[in-house]
Amino acid sequence: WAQEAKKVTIGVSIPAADHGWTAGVVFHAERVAKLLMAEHKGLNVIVKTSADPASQANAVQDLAVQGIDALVILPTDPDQLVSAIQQVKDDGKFVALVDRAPSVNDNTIRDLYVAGNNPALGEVAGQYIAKTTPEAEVVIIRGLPIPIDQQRQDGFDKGIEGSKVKILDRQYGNWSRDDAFRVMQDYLTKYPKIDVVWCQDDDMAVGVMEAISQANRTDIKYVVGGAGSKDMIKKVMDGDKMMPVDVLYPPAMVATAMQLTAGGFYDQVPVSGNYILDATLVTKDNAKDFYFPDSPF
Amino acid sequence: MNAVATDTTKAPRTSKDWDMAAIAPFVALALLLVLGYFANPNFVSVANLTNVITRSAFIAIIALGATYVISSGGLDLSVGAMVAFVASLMILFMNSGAVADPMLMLIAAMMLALILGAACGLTNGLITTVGKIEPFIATLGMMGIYRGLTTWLSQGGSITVRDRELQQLYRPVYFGDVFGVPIPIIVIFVTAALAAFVLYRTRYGRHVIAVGSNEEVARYSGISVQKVRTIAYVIQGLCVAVAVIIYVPRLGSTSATTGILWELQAITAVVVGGTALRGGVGRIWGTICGAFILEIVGNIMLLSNFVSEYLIGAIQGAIIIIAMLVQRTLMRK
Amino acid sequence: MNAVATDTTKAPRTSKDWDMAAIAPFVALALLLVLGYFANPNFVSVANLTNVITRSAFIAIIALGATYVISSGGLDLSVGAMVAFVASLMILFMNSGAVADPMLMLIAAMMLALILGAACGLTNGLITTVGKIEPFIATLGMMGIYRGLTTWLSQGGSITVRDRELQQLYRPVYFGDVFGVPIPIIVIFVTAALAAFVLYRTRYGRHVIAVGSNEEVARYSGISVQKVRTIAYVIQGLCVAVAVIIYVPRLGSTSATTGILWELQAITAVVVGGTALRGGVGRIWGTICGAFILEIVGNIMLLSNFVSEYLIGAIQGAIIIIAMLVQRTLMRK
Amino acid sequence: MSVSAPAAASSHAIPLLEGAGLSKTFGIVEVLKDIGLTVRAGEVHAIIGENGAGKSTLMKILAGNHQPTRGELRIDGKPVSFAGPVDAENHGIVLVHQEILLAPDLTVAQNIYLGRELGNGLALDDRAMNEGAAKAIRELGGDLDPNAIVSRLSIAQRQLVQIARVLLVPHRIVIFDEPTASLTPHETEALLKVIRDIRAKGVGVLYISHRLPEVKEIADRVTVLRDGRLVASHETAELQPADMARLMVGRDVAKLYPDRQAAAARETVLNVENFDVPGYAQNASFSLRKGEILGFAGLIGAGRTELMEGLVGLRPARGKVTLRGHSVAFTDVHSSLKAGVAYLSEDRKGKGLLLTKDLRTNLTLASLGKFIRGFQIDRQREAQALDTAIEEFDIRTGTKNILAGQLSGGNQQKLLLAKMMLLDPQVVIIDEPTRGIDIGNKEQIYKFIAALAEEGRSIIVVSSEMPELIGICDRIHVMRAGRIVGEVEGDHMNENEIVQLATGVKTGAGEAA
Ligand SMILES: Nc1ncnc2c1ncn2[C@@H]1O[C@H](COP(=O)(O)OP(=O)(O)OP(=O)(O)O)[C@@H](O)[C@H]1O
Ligand SMILES: Nc1ncnc2c1ncn2[C@@H]1O[C@H](COP(=O)(O)OP(=O)(O)OP(=O)(O)O)[C@@H](O)[C@H]1O
Ligand SMILES: [Mg+2]
Ligand SMILES: [Mg+2]
Repeated sequence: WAQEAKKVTIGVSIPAADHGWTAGVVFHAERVAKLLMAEHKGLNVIVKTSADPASQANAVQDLAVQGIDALVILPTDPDQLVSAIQQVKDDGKFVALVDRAPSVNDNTIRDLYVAGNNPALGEVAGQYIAKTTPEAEVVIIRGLPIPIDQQRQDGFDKGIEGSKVKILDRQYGNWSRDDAFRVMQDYLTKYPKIDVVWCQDDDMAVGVMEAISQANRTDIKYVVGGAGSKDMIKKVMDGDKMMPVDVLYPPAMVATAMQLTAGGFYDQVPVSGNYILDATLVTKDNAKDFYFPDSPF
Repeated sequence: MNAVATDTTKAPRTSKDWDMAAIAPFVALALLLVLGYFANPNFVSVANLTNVITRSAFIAIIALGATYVISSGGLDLSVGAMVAFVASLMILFMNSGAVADPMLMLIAAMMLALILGAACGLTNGLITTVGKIEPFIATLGMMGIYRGLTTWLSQGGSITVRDRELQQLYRPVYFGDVFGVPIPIIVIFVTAALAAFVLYRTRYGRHVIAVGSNEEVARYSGISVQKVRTIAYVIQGLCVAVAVIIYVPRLGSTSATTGILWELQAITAVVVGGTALRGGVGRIWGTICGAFILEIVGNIMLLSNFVSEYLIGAIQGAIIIIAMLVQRTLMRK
Repeated sequence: MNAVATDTTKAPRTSKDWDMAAIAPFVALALLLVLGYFANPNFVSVANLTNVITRSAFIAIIALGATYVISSGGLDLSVGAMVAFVASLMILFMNSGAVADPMLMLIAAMMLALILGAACGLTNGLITTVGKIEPFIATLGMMGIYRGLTTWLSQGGSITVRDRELQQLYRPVYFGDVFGVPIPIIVIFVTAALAAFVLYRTRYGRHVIAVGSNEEVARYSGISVQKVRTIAYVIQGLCVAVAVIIYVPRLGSTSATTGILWELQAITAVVVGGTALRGGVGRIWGTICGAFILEIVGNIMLLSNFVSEYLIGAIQGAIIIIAMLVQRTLMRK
Repeated sequence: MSVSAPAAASSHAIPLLEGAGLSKTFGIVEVLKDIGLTVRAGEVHAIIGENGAGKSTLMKILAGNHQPTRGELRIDGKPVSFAGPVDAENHGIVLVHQEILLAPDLTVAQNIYLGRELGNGLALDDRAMNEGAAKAIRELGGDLDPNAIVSRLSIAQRQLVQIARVLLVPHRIVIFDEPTASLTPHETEALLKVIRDIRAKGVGVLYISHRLPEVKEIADRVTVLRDGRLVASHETAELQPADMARLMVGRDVAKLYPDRQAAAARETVLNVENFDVPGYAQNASFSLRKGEILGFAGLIGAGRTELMEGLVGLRPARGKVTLRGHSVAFTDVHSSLKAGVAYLSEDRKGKGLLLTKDLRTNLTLASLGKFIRGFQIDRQREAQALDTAIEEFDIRTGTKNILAGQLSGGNQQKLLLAKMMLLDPQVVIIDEPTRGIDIGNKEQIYKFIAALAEEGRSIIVVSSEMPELIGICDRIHVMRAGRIVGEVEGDHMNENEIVQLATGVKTGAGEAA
């Protein structure tokens, strides 16, 4: 039990809560930080959020200055943070990388990789659409022009490969409800017939649904979102026709990484390698398993 | 005799010149409408134009306030964050269930929004006038504060109107119409008419222009420069509140990202409308026109099929610059 | 007429008065250092302070250019987008393999960055001066253009230096040091010294201040206002390029979101440093101090563990306002 | 209107500069009509005329600031046209503007050398420029720190800087547009000496002033403009100031100052005791009676302006002020105006008028309350007020749709006067009421001030022109270095007495207080 009092500091660097999903990340990181510290006496977990890659690089530096033993990082943009992470790793600290992988993602830069699967998020949505409505005409609302968005797009294209699903348009909605509302309104003006909307994020789905309901258009069969916000999961659970499924991309993955990291220090289990979480398709049947009513997301 | 700080060369020759300046934004708008028609004939459909004008309401109404602040010689960069802050508090109040009757609750919430907007505006005003901090920095700081408080209130997530009934009752404020004219459009024009009346017809409006054109002259004429400027910020706050009141029923929710960059859009609308950033000139109808132009540019981009989605931002930027060049050319005639 | 001596007992105050204004930002910085010490003793460690100053390099260097633009009476909101644009092109060039030898390639890439920066600055300058569009709007439009082009270049993703060897060769430009002083810090001070020399000691610098102080007077004095302003924008572009040159080795990659809001930070640094936004005053060392203040505020927030991260933005905003109030109070003495 | 032929050429040499058939139209208003004018080497040629006669416009044409609508310029007999002021300077023609054109954020030396900085190689030689500037100012009788920031200088000091700046340009012709309007006698004297010096070097000088004795003293020839036409041109020797006045105004200006009976001992309206404006005026005590005109004399920097600004709440101040028996402490102009105390700034462009707004807006700015009906400003009543003011104050302008900044200097002063009188104040403080005003208008303004006093209002006149104070005031306080050092009344109201008090040669009763 001597190890229980062992002093360990884990730094957690995550994106600022600037939209629903990242808010979920922050929520889970904070929640688990408290849990872990209560569980292990000597453990100190410092959670820091940053708005963009440059300031996240700063935050990583600042965490290093405080003397951490391990870094758990969910990078805003992995390629831009490689150097900063590398420095920590080179100092001999334990590094757990969450969610977003840089182009070079091997043992030289991290010990542990816990990942959601961005390409899979797109792919699962694509496959679902291809299977349910094989000849659908689809409009897409993208996020912001950053790599994870691109990965989801590529995944989606892969998912519909070989089907007759036709992509009418793809525009940026900036992961914002208001922008998604605006883009959807214009899609509705532009295309007299739309079968399916894929907006790869549940926040944007809110704006999309309002725009559709305002236009009283009946041609749209359904909307596919992503990430698994409580509101959308609820809709799926309730059997909302417009929102038959959601693709999971749980913000709780950061918590998993933190638990694994702490486990490495206290439980003497060697922790390393890849833990890829599924991009589970949430349907009416399994929705209740993913419904957390008190999460902010 | 002291003309050290004044520059009269760029002053318009006679009042005639101003007319051209006032018309220029409308000409730019007309050109844009033509352009839109060629990009996609759907563009000129009533449905589309109604959509576009309706959703320009937020920026248009906020920009009306910005016209006051700017023509009095100030600047407010915090309005976008203020929208998020006021909207969050308003929804939290609606969720609190403090008033049982939905209708009364709605009215109380709107009142609250107006009071909060005025209070935020007052804070901005006092910091720049009494605190004597450059408006740019003062309101940038306040932007951080309002945005930070909103993030904290929402715990980074979103704040949603919980009561379904209340939401249904409130919805028509954005989605409803009167004789086919959507309510937000009515709100735009009523607010603008009021703003134009106050700016052009009342003593306070005259004082705003005086303070913006030469603070010292205003002071020597017995005008309280600080009071006039502070009130301009309060008006800006009230306009933000009005925008919030029609914003909240649209999605029934807000988040920490609500209103990001709206301040830049509002200022752009004001300048595109012909109000000079150095103060002393205010064009209410130009501002409204500027807000329409901004929204229409985005709309045309989306409706046209020529532009890669990656380049939309670039084309929007280019169109704004071209619109300003058209204005300048017209004004030099 | 009677010849009598002018009463000079109350000779006007001289440049001495300005000293307080020049010192104020440094006082604010000192107070902040003390505050930082209490927040976390690690704060004053050499390692931490070196880190902080090193990473303030981007904003500091960009803000030097902004000092020129602002004191000449302009404004540039496009610098953040310009960083992304120039950096993207620079990396694309490095990835093109146009030059075989890594060292030569590196030098060529840096040259290219400088040329691109100057060209972007020139574009901004010409649009505001020859096109006679308000700098606020003109550079907001250019911001959209640069950012849009970057999105297009990166096809919505990020652009990364592919050649590992080149990346390793380049790394020391950000991470290396000379006698223990990190290279970015050296770059800050060399650039600032150069900027100070040009602004305070050369004819061009004098003309920048004159143009910002009173355009008409400058014109009457035979100074080409447009040329002076345009060159100021070119200097801003060059500063952006220098910032890019030390930015790229740090992360080895850029994306369309690189440099978002840096323009506001640069302008804040300039104003916190004591340069007035109306033009006519330029404080190079104050600007550097302002950039340090901004970075240190963020650093203290991160190091102290009292503040909920939701509130960081709010506290930062509040600290900037307080810093400005401290300055104003000092200056009124 | 008799147009006498230009004075017989005393020199047969080709004139340095010649303007022939010069006309200028702004919009639809023709402000100069067919002017022919010559400047010879080594002469001072004065241009006089009423406010708005077109003097400044003519000078701006000669110096390349304006293009003539018609007509031709010739230098050494050869036709030229100037692309701009710098082009004219390259031809050796320099202009001291009526308005002050300096960069407020630069120092004295930096302004003087702006656009032609001295330097060795890359770096500027600030030492040489500071020395050069100090020397140039000294030659003009001033004493200024070359490192002083211009925005902190008084108007007179700025005027000196502006003159020094122009004289440093290599020149063949120097045009002075009312250079002495804001200068004190001492500096005026020094300037006139400088002008004589450059004349002796063969430079041609064009000189504009409303101070006719000064014109008589310095000019070799005098040309008179009226309503944009050249009405006369004479050798100075042929004219007395009274003749000049007649030619300018078109009638005799026999008596400049109105007759006034000495006001009987009436009740005190305003009483000021131990009033301090920190940094500018100390321990000022004086009182003002109903219907009285009280003068304030002093040298530049004596602190008169600041004392008055402190009084009406424009500057932080302390002391005991009683208005009609009630103790008052004004913290802003609003409260002083409400109490019926109005102050007219000496700085009409910087503090008096909104130069980029029209006449109507300017006229009613301080008294908008009177034009409110319901919630609205009654524009019709505003327009009527403007018509009345134009008539009553004889504001000369081609069109009412002009911006205040486009009025001639003197007409701006009249507009400012009209603006403040709309407030119907009981106590009127007028700072430099006739700075830059032509003689005919001066007469009107004096009459007007006297009439105000007659109506029972009390008036304070701050002025640097002693004859004016002596001509219209009942009593004069003299200030020196921020203190009231004496009071002159009745027979003691003469220049000698005032100057002695102002310079500290003699100390008066006030000092004892
Ligand atoms: N830019 C302009 N636009 C329109 N009218 C103008 C302009 N500049 C001058 N004027 C008009 O031209 C006339 C002559 O003005 P000018 O300044 O030449 O008079 P002045 O003789 O110098 O008078 P003062 O003695 O008051 O200085 C005035 O009626 C004035 O209003
Ligand atoms: N903006 C300013 N900042 C600092 N000092 C000033 C400023 N303006 C004027 N002063 C100084 O205040 C003093 C008094 O000013 P001023 O010359 O206006 O006095 P005055 O008695 O009104 O004289 P006059 O009316 O003849 O100009 C002078 O020493 C002047 O230099
Ligand atoms: Mg004149
Ligand atoms: Mg004075």
